[in-house]
Amino acid sequence: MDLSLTTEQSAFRDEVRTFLTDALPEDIKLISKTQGHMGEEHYRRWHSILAEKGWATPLWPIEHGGKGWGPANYAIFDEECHMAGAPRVLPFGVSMLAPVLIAVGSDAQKERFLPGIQSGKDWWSQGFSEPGAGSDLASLKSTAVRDGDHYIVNGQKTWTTLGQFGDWIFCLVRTDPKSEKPQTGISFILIDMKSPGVEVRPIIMMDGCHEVNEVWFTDVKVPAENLVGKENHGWSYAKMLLQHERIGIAGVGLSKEQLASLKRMAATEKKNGKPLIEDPVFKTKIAEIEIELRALDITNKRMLVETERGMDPGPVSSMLKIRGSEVAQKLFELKMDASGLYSLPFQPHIGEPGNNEEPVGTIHNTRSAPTYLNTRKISIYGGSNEIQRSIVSKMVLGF
Amino acid sequence: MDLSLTTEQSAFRDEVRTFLTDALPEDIKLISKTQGHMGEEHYRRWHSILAEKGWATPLWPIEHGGKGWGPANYAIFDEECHMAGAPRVLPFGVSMLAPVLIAVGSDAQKERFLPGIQSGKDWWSQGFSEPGAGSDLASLKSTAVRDGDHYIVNGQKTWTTLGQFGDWIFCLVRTDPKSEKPQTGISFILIDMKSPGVEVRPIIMMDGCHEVNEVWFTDVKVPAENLVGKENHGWSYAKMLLQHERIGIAGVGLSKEQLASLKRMAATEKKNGKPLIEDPVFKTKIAEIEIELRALDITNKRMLVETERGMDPGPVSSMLKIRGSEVAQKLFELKMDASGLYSLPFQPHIGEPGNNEEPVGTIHNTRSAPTYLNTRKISIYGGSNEIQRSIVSKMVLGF
Amino acid sequence: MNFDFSEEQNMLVQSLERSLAKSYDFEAFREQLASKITHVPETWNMLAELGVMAMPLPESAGGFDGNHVDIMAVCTELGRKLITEPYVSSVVLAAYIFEATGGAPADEHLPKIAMGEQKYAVGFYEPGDRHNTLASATTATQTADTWKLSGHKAVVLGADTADFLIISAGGDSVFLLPANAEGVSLNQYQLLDGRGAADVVLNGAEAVLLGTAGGSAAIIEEAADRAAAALTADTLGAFDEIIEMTKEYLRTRTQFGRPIGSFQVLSHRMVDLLVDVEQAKSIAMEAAVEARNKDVTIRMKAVSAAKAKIGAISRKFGQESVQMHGGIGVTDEYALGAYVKRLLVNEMLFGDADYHLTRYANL
Amino acid sequence: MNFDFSEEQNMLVQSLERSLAKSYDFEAFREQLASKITHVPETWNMLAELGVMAMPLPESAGGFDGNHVDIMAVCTELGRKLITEPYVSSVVLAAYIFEATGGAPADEHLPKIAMGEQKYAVGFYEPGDRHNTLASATTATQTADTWKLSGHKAVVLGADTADFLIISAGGDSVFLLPANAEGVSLNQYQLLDGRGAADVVLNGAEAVLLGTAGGSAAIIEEAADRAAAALTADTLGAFDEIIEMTKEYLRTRTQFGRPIGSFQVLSHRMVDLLVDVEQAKSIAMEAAVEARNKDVTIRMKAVSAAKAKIGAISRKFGQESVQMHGGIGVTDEYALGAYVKRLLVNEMLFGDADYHLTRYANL
Repeated sequence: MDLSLTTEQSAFRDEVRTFLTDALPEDIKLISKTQGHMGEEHYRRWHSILAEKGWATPLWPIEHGGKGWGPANYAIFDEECHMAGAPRVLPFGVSMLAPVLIAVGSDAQKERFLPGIQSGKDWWSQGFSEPGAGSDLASLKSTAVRDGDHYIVNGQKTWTTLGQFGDWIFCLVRTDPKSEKPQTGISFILIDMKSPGVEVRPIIMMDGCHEVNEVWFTDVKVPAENLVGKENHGWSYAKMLLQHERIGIAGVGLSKEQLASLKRMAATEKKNGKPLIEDPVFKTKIAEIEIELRALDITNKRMLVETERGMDPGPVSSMLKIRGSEVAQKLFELKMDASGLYSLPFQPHIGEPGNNEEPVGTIHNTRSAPTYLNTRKISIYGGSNEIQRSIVSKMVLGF
Repeated sequence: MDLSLTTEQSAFRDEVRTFLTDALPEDIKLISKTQGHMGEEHYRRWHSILAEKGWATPLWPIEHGGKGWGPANYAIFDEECHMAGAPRVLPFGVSMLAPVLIAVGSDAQKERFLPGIQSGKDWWSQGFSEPGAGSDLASLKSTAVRDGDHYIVNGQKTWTTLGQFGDWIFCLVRTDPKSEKPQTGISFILIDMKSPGVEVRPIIMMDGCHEVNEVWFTDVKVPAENLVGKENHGWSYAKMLLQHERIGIAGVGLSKEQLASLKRMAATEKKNGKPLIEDPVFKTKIAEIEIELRALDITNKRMLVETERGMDPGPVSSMLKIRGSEVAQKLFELKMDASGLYSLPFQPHIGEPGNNEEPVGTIHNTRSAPTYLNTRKISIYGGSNEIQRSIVSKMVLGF
Repeated sequence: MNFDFSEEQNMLVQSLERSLAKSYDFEAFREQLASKITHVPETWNMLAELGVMAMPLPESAGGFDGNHVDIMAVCTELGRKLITEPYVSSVVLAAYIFEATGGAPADEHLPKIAMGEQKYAVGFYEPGDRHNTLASATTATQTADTWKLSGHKAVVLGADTADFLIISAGGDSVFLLPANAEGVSLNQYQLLDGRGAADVVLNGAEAVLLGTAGGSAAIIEEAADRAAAALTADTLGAFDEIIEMTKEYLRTRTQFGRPIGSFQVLSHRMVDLLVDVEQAKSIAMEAAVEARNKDVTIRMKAVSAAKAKIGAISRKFGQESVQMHGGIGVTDEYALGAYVKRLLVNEMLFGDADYHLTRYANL
Repeated sequence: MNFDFSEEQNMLVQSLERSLAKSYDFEAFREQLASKITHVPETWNMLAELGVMAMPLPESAGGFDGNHVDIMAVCTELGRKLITEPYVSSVVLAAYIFEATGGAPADEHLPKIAMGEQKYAVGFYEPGDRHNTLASATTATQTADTWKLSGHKAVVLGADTADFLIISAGGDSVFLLPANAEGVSLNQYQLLDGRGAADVVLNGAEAVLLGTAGGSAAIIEEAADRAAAALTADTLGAFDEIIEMTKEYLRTRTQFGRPIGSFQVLSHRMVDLLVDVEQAKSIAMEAAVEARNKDVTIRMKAVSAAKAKIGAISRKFGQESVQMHGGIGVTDEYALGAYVKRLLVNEMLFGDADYHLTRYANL
C-alpha cells in the first residue's frame, strides 16, 4: 500500500504544471479563479493551445492522434488543470462523440470528423434530452424519416449545453416508431447545425446566464451518410458514450480548487471582528468537507487503478458521481455562506465581454450565490443522483 | 394569535404540578430521572395512585369513570408527568383496548374489563405483531378456530411490550383463512394469559434488557364471549385503536425532560478544561435541537387545538411521530456524546431491584449508550417512520 | 392558546390576496425584473390604500395600533407574490425607529409612512463586518448645529428607491437624512430576488440625530429583530408556493411511465418538507408574537430561533425542490427559481442562520 | 500509487480468517459475553502463534519489522469477528511506548509482547477530562530509588486482564507497573461490545519510569494516534459485516408481498452506506500509511481525518442498519446489534469524532 504518486506520475505532474504555467493565458485563468463564465472565444483558444501540444485528446488511441494515456495520468492532468484555473475541454466532441466514432463510425466519418474535433475547429453539441425525456431518455420523440439519400428530422432537444456556439450536434432520434421496446428503434445521427430548419433557442438559468438551449428541428435534411453505426441501434451507442463520462466524474480537481478558494475567502471575511476561518463553528464545517474530499480523492484514485487493471467499473462511476456532486455542492454552499450579505447583489453578467460593471462586494462574494444556484445542476444532469442510486442498487441489491 | 396557556389551562397545569409533587414517590422518580427501567411494581404502584385520583383514565368518557378531558389538557398533563419523572401509564389497556371496548364491546365486556383496566388490577398486553407481520400487519397468521363455545387459538405474537407481566392480552387472529383480502377474516379477541397453552418467551434487547417478548399460543381455549365486536371485523377495530395512539405521539414532554437532562450533563462534563456546554460546537448542537423542539412543541399544540375543534386529524399524527421521534433520538444521541468515555462501560442491570452495582462513571453516563441504543426503536415501533411517510404521502400526494 | 389570525387579520389577508392577484402574475414579475424595476408606484399605493402601512403604526400617527402578527399576515402575502416593494424597510424598520426615538422627527415622518407618502431605508450593516447589527465603523461628528456622517453601509434594503435614509453610527446612535443629501453616494442594485438595495457611502453628509447620541443600541437591535421576524413570515408565503408547485409537479410529471411522485424517494422527501413547513409556521408564529416583547431575552430567543430554523429549512427547501423538479427547476422562466432566490435573500438579511444560532446558543 | 495489501499481508489475512472462523461464531461470542469473559487464552495464543503480535515489532525484539498497514490488516479481521482480545493495548500501544522509550524495559518487555507472553494495558485518559490524551491530574512523585503514582485513569482498554500497566502522569511522563502492584485498584468491567477495560485508581503505587521524566508528551500522542488508526481498521471489518447482513436482509425479508429492498427509500439509503464504506476504506488506508509518519502534522491530519470521518459514518451506519432491519435490529440475539456496539466503542476510544474534527480543524 502506497498512496503517493509513482516516480513517473510525479514527473508527469511536474510536466503538466510547467505546461500550464507557461501556456494558460492570464485572462482565461482570471475568469476561472473568479467563478466567471467562459465565452466561446475562451473555450476555442484554450482548446487550440492544448491541441497544439497534443493534449486536447490525450485519451484517444495513438493511431487517431491521441496520446493513449491511462485514466490515472488523465486524472492527474485533470486535477492540475482545475487547480491552475484552465477551462474544461468540452466533452461533447472529444470524449463523448469521438469514442463512438472510433468504435462504430465509418472510415469516412472518422476521416471527416475526428480532425475537427481534435483541433477544436468543429464545436459539437449533444442532442439527447428532450422535454419529456430527461432521466427517462428512452421515451424520446424526435424522429428521422428516411427519404432517399437523406433523413428528414423533426423534433425538439433540450438542455443543450453551449449549443448557441455549436457547429454540429449528435442526436438520438427515433427511426422506427413501431418498435416494441422504447429503447429500440432509435438511431444516432450527426446534424450540421447550419442546416435549414435548425433553430437554437436560449434557456436562461436562474443565475441569469445563458448556458443551455433548446434545439428545434423542422424538416431538417440530413445526409444518410451521417447516420452513425446501424439504423435503430443508437441506444447502445448512447450507452457506450455515457460510460466515457466516468473519468473525472468525481470532480476532485474542481472541488480541491473550490476548497482552496473557500479558505482564501474565509481568511478575508470577518465574523465578530476575527477572520471567519477562526470561528470554531465555521472552521469545523470546513474541516468536515475537507476530510470528505480527502477521502474522495483517495477513493477516486483507487477506482482509477482498479479500472486500469481491467476491473469492471460496475457501479463505481455512479458512486463517484453521487458523492462527488455532494462534495462540490457543499463547497459552493459554504462559499456563499462565507460571502455574507455581499452574496445578495445580483450582477449576472459581470466580467462578461463588454460588461464593465464593478462588483458590489468582491467578485468572489458577488458570484457566490449565482454559482451556488447554478451548480444545483451538478446533481441533476448526466443522470440525476436519484438515477445513479437506482443504478447502483440494481447492480448491488438486484432491485 | 396567543401562544400562552389560557387561565383555565394554567390553573390546571398548576393543579397537576402540585399533585405530582405530592403524590409521585421519590424512588420511582429517581428511576425516571436516571433513565432506569421501571419494574412491574413501579408501574402498578403509580397506576393505582393515579387511579385513586381519577387520572389513570382521564380521556375516558365520564359515564365510564373517565374525566372527559380534551386533548389539550391531556397534553399538559402528559408533559408535566414527563418533566416530573412519572412513569408513563401503559397504553395497552387504558388507551388502546378501552376505547375499542367502549365503542364496540358488549355490555358484559365493558362491565367485566373496564374496571380492571381503570384500577390497574389487570395488566393488559397487545398481541398484534407477528414475526412475518410487523409493518405489514395484514399478513398475520395466528388463527382462532371456533369450536362450540370456544375458539382454539394457535400462533405466535412478537414484540409484546412488558408481556412478561401481562394478565390479559388482546389479539388479532385470523378467523376466516379463505377471505379474499388479507385484511378481512381477522378477529379481535381477548385472551387470559394464564390459560393453558400460552407461553411468554423473553426477547433481550441490545441494551441487555428484557422489555419485549414473544407470546406463543398452542391450542389455547378462549371463551367465545371474549370475541370483541363481530367476527372477521377485527381489522377495523385495530385501525380505530391505532388512531388513539395519536395524543402525545410527538413526545414533547419526554424530549423536554431529555433536553433539560442533556444541559445538566453538559454543564458537568468538561472539554478542554471548560464545561462542555461552553464549547462553541457542542453549544450550537444543543441550540439546534432545542429550537427544533421549541417548534415541535408549538406544532403539537396547534394540532391539538385543531383536533379539539374537530378537524380531521389527517396525516397530522404521522407527521408528529416522524419529527417527534427524530428529536427524541437526537437528544439521546447528544447525551451519549456528552458522556464521553463513560458511556462505554456496560452495566445493563444497574439500579434494578436487587442489583447493587455502582456505576463506573455517573449513572447518567453509564446509561447514556444503552438508552441511545434502546431508543432506536422509537422510529421503528407503532409503524416505522418509513410507513408514516408513506401514509402522509398517500394522503397528500395520492401516491 | 390560539393559533389563528384574528378576523380583522383574515380580512386584511383576503383583500391583500385579491389586490395582489390582480396586479401580479409571474410573467409581469419577470418583466419588472428584466427592466430592473424594484419599486412599482401602483403597487406601493395600493398597499397604502389597503391600510397595511398604517396598520402597525400608533394611532397618534394615523395608524391602527397593530401588532407584529399583523406584520406577519402582510409579509406572508408579500412573499407569496414575490412583491419587491420596500415595505419592511419603511413600515417595520423606519417606523419602529421613529416610534422608539420619538420627538419632532417621529411626529413628522410616521404619518408619512402610514400614508406611504415617503419611503425609508435603514442601514446598520457594514462591509467586512458581516451580520453584526451594531457595526460601528461609520462615524458621526457633531458640529455647531448639526451632525456629519462618514462611512459605508452595506446592502441597505430599499435604499435604491428611498426618499430618506436612517443610518446607524458608532453602533449606538441613529441619524436621519434625505437620500439625495450632499455627501451621500448610492450604489444601487437589484438583489438576487429582484428586491432593491444600495450600498450607501457617506462623506460628511449632514444628518439629524434621532433620539439620544449613544443611546440607541437597544433600539437598533430591536429594529433588526422586528425585521428578521417579518422576513420569516415572508418566507412562509414562499414556502407555501413552493410546496404547491412541487406537489403539482410530482403529481403530473411522468417518467418511466408513471408520475414521478410515485417514486418513494421523492414522495418521502416531499413529506419531510411538509413537516418542515409546519415547524416553520410554528416558530414564525412565536417570533411574530414575541417580536415586540419588552423582555429582551424572550424576544431575542424567539426571533433567533425562528430566523435560524427557517434559514436552515429555506436552504433545504431550495435544494430539495430544485432537485425534485430536475432541469426545469434551475431555469429562469419557471417560477420555482424566483421563490428559491426569495428564500436566499430572506435567509441572509438581518442575520443569517449561523448568526442567529450562535446568538441563541449564547442567550 | 498502490492500494493493495502486500502478498504477505494477504496471506496473513487469510490465515487469520481461517483460524478465527474455526474458533468463533456468533453463538460462541454471545456465550462468552454472558459469562463476562473478555479474554480467551486460546484465542490469544492462536494470535501469538500466527505471528500477528510479533509482526509489527522490531526485529531486535523478535519481530518482523512490520508497519501500520500490517496492523490495519489484522485489526480489520478482529473487528470482522468481534474479537475481544486486548491486541491493540499490547501490540499497538504498549509496544510502541516501549520502542519509543527504549532501554532495559524495552529489551525486557518487547519480546514478551511479541510472543504474547504478557498482556499490557495503557492508561492516558482521566475522569472529567474526556478525550484529552494528555490528561494530567495523575501525579508521579520521585522518591529515593523509585516513583510513586497517584491518580485515576478512566476506561483503560484491556486493563481488566492485563499483567502490566503503562500509565501516564502529568501528561508528559509514562510509567510501568504490574497490574497487581500494591496501591493499584482496578474496577474491572465489560464495555458495550464485550471488550474488557478497567478504571485504574492509583494510590502511591510504585512504578518504573519509561524514557525521561517530562519527555513523553509526543510519545503519548503518537501512541494514541496509532491506536486510533488501528480502531478505524477494526471498524472497517465491522462495516463489511453490517453491509452483508443488511443487504441479505433487504433481499430476503418481505413486506407487502415484496422484498423490502425493492422499496426505493431503503435501497437508496443502502447505496449511501456503500458509498460511505468506500470513503471509510480510503481514509482508513491513509491513516494506516501515515500513522508512523515522522512528520507529526501529516500523521495527526491523517489520523484525525480518519477517526472523525469513520466516527461519523459509524454513527450513521448504526442508525441506518438498525432502522432498515426494523425490530429485529434492536435485539440481542441478532448479530447486528453486536456490530453496532463494536462501532460505538471504536468511535469513542482514543478521541471521538468531535475531538478529532476539532483537532483537524486546528492543525
